[in-house]
Amino acid sequence: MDIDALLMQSLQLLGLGMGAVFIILTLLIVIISIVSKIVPVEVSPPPALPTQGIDPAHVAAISAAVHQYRKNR
Amino acid sequence: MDIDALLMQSLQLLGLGMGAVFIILTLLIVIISIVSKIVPVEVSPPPALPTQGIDPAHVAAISAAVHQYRKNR
Amino acid sequence: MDIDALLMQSLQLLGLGMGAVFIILTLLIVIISIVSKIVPVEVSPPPALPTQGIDPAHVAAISAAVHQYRKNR
Amino acid sequence: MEQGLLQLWASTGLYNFTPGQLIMIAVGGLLIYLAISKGFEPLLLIPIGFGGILANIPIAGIAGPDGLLGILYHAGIETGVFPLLIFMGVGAMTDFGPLLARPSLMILGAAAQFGIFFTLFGAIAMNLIPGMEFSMADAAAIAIIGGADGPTAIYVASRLAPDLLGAIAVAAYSYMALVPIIQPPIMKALTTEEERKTKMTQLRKVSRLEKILFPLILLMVTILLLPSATPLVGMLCFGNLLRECGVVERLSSTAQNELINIVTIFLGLSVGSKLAADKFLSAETLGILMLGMVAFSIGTAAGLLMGKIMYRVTGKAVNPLIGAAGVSAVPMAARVANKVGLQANPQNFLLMHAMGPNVAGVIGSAVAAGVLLSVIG
Amino acid sequence: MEQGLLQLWASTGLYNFTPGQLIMIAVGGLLIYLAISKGFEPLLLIPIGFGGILANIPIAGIAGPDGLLGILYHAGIETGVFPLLIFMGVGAMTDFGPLLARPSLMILGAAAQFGIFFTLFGAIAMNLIPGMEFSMADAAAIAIIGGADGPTAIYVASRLAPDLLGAIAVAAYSYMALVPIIQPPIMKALTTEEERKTKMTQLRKVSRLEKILFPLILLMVTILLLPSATPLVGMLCFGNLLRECGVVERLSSTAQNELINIVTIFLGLSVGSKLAADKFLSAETLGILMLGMVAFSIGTAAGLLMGKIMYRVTGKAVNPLIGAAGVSAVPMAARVANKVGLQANPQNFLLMHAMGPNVAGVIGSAVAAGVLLSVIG
Amino acid sequence: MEQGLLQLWASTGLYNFTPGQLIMIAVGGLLIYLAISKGFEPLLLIPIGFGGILANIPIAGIAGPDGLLGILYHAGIETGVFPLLIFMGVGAMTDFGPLLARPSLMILGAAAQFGIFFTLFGAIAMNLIPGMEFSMADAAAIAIIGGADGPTAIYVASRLAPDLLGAIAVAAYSYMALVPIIQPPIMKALTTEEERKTKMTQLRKVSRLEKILFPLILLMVTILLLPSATPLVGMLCFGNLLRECGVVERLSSTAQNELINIVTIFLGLSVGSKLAADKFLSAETLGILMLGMVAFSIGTAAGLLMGKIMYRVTGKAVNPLIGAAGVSAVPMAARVANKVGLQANPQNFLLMHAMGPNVAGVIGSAVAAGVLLSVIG
Ligand code: NA
Ligand code: NA
Ligand code: NA
Repeated sequence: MDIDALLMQSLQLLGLGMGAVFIILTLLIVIISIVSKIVPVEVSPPPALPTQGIDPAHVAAISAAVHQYRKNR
Repeated sequence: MDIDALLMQSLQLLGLGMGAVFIILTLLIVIISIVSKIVPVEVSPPPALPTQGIDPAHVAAISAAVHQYRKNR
Repeated sequence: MDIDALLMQSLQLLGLGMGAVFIILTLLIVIISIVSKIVPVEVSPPPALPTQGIDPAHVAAISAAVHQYRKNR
Repeated sequence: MEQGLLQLWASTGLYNFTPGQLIMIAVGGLLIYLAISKGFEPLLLIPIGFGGILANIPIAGIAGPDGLLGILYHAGIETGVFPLLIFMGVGAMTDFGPLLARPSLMILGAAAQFGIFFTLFGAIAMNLIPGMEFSMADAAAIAIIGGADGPTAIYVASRLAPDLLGAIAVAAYSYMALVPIIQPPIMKALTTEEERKTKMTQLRKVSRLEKILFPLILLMVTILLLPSATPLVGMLCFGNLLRECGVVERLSSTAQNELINIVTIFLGLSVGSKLAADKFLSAETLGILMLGMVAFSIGTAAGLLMGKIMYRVTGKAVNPLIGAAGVSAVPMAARVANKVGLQANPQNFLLMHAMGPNVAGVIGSAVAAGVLLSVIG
Repeated sequence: MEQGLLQLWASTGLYNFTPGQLIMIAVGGLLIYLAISKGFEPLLLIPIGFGGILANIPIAGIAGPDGLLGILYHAGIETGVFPLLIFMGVGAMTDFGPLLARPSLMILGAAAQFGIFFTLFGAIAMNLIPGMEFSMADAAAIAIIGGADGPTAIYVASRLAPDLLGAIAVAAYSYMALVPIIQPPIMKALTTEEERKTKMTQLRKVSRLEKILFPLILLMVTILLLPSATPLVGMLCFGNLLRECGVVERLSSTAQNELINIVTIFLGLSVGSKLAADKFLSAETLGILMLGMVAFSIGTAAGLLMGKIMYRVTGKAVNPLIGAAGVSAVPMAARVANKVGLQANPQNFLLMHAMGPNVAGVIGSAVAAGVLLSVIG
Repeated sequence: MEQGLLQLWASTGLYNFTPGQLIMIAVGGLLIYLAISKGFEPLLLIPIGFGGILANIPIAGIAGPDGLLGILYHAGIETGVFPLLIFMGVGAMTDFGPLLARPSLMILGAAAQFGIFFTLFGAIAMNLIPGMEFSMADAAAIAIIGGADGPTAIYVASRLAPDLLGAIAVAAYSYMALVPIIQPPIMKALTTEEERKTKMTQLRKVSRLEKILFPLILLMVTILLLPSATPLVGMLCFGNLLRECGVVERLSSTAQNELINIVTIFLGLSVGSKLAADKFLSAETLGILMLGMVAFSIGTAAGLLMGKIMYRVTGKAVNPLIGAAGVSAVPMAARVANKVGLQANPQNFLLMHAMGPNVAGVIGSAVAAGVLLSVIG
């Protein structure tokens, strides 16, 4: 294939490719926007506890340690 | 193979299969029962410590914290 | 191949192999020794904290527990 | 330019879809929906459903010999590697303690396999219906659904009837998910209130040595009597030995976590690749779904009846409900037995008692698979 | 004995090296150096660089058909399995929440793909330079570097121009690492101070159901319009569904940790096996490096210009800087947008706003890859 | 019916067993017993032993070309992939710090390789015994047992003498497990009480940069002098670079955990598939077991003698006991050196000092493997 034909084909691909990308993403925008209106709003979960992130076992151990200490006094 | 022969063969398979399943599982029951009598009963491990399941490092840290506190008083 | 030739070849391999092992490891010793002199000595990191190896969250929890205890007295 | 647009249009899915593909994509979506919303065996049905969607995309050829799903299928299902590795993981995750504590209950796991062989007969009988055509190999692959054990079903189907694999796997996992709906009516119909109230004595403690010896004993018995079952039983035993021996913790952990997870993803996608329209949308699939249901029900009933026999023989020491757990579907069927037991008597905790027949059912259906592969395969 | 020593000498690397191999080993070392010292995408460039060294060892044949790298390449790159599994992992690691919160910004991720197609044209034009020779397939494989997405680039290159794979992968990951250097000047040149100061309103909370539906919707749209993009998009969606559905936590975790790590090691080494002197040390590689830079720059510029359009259309509700994040290079490009925004206005946190176009860019380049594979492949 | 029962009986293991298979199943059981009860390298010997059992089941064909073990063997051992991945994991798990702190001790790891080459000579000499027949390739594969390094032995045996692989792997891992029994008498016989009491000065701190450079230096030296060792050494270095570079923590962690665990399971089972009766139950296996013992002992002795030389040359700055650790068998041999040292002097902690020669021994035997593969392979 000579260079002119190749250049022409690559120009076509440019149009085709950007067209496909824009069509697909625009379609997605439309669908997502519609879906977001249909989907019911989530009830937010209860507020996180202050001990979150610490293993309950550790909390228990600490409580036990402190409790033990109190008793031993 | 005509349908009658197939039906006959599947009946045979029914007998064969259930036979094999029962023989093997029954043999297992017998062997396991014998083994359970031969195998020495395990000496039960010492009663679980209250700190079981908590990393020794944490216990150490807690002890240290409490100890430190005592000293500082 | 007759046994004598095999024995001779294995003797050669002994020399060749031990030679290769010693040459390569000796060369490594030389290069590593040189490199260790070129490479700048690392500034040693600050001394390890006594709580090293314990998750900060646990330390926080312990501190909080002890603090809480102090306050509650 | 116009020609270019035509060519473009000709390369869209819209242009190339066949109705069958659209239906199969909907089926894939349905499986995903059931898995997420209803909790139907999501670990398998999400990959299978998604694989089913991917397999029915026109042009892309994802399930073809050069597509990802085709490659995975060829490497892992055709060879049997994936189900065997899953079985190793199952072994590493299974505690045979309850079974060892009271080995006689294993007989319940044997009885429930009647569902498999009865269904085999039923599948052959279905040939009398015009339009249905099941060979002996097809019938055996379908019957194994009654084993209520996913990897066993996939392994047998991949060996005996690869074309039916998609439908068989979907039926097997769907019915396992449906155990809490399928089993209770049968359990209530076949047992009396008094039987269901039966309490069982606490299980004895099983020593570590017994647990280590069990996979080896199981393997030896299988080797001696039914070598054709040893690929399945062997990997189950290997996984369980890794678990119980206590000296290869890291291998055991990998077998029951990362490795089984990776293989589950691959296996699910591969099985999904068999949800092709031309194979799935046929009268045979309807037959498979029907026979699968029969297999589950008959297996449950057989387990229950054997439970009733044990109830009498042992002088009411065995609650017949735990017989239903003999079909396997671990641990769902054991939980169902526990739940129905609690309904009859709120103090009646059958879970651990049902786990014995439950895991015995896994062994039982692997043995049944061995018989089928040996005679037909 | 003398002959033996000669034979030994003839089996050393010293005797057998070609200059090209020495240079390539240096190139491998350079990649490793950049990865460790400068933080250039170390997860990929360390395995690629090391693979490049191993591939250029004389005699050993590690990249040959019987060597480890050759075997891995054959099993995972030629088949496309490795990049697709990586894409699944990327899907499992990606939170599409920001994109769903404001879907219109996705258009920025579309615009930035202009870099790909402009570069395709540029690569073909390069044939006018004597010594350069790029076929249409070569040009497409090079252009995809502009997608700023590693697995996509590797997947396309392995299909269209395997000989250029090494150079393309190196260019793609290097430029991704260079995003913080390449993008800011372009961003500052194309936007005004006032534009850069633009604050954006906080994103709305996205519900769990929307997140579950998104991968399915994306897959459906791709199936309908561009089936040839579905291997890539499909695995991305599958991974994301595992993440968001909430019922297969263990599969999701494996997909985004152990499995992607294992595949990353294998993929990197395999790609490195394509750093053979005769393929890499050529004028083409220089062309690839140049074109890759062009692709990144044009893509960034196109995203920014579309950002400026949105800035006007929305009445200054969109900061044009986030358009630059549309090239993907997740999450680096989004961070760069955030940083440049902060320089203009210390109260201006664009990170989450930029994540939307950023992940849209991943989808955009997978779509672009689908077009290239469909028309040329 | 009668015929059916006969056919059934003919498909049992009982009917089909050959005596050799029974013996090999007992051997597999023995390996598992030693692994669990005596702690003999359980990570390898449990999978190998179990694989050996599975391989000797009549009819099932698990080690055949279509069986699981045969497939794994073909994919991972024949290609060399499994041992090389294990070596990568070993690299990721190895801290070369002690070696770098005092590089001169590496010479001890060189000396201990004498065990390999002496055994090669011994194996060839064994041909003088009627009934023994070892080719040069066989002899080399056997000799590498003296390297006291599992993956190296498996890699070399799979290349030079696949038929002997089972026996060689079993011997290698068994003797590694027996190091605490084999080495101490030799250590005590060859050293004086005074020598054993020698304390060594504390090791200097090694900088991070030295640790990063080491795998690259090692690889370069190997490339220049012995390219045929680079598959093994290269993967060791790659794993170690992942570990030390500090920027790919997740790859390093996967290489030394999940990936090596998965490959260990597969490798063990595959090696076990070579425990077929006809290959294992032969005079050759006895010869291999004997020669392996010789190799370990001579290697230990050579390391010790070199240790004594260093003791003198350095003016008693080196305890000769650490020479025994030069055989590798990481970290067992180093622990044994430490223990024997403590017996002579309770204040004498040799562990870290012995780790240098210990890991040098890994490099040394990989180099020796390279020589063997280059000259014979
Ligand atoms: Na079952
Ligand atoms: Na992109
Ligand atoms: Na060694």
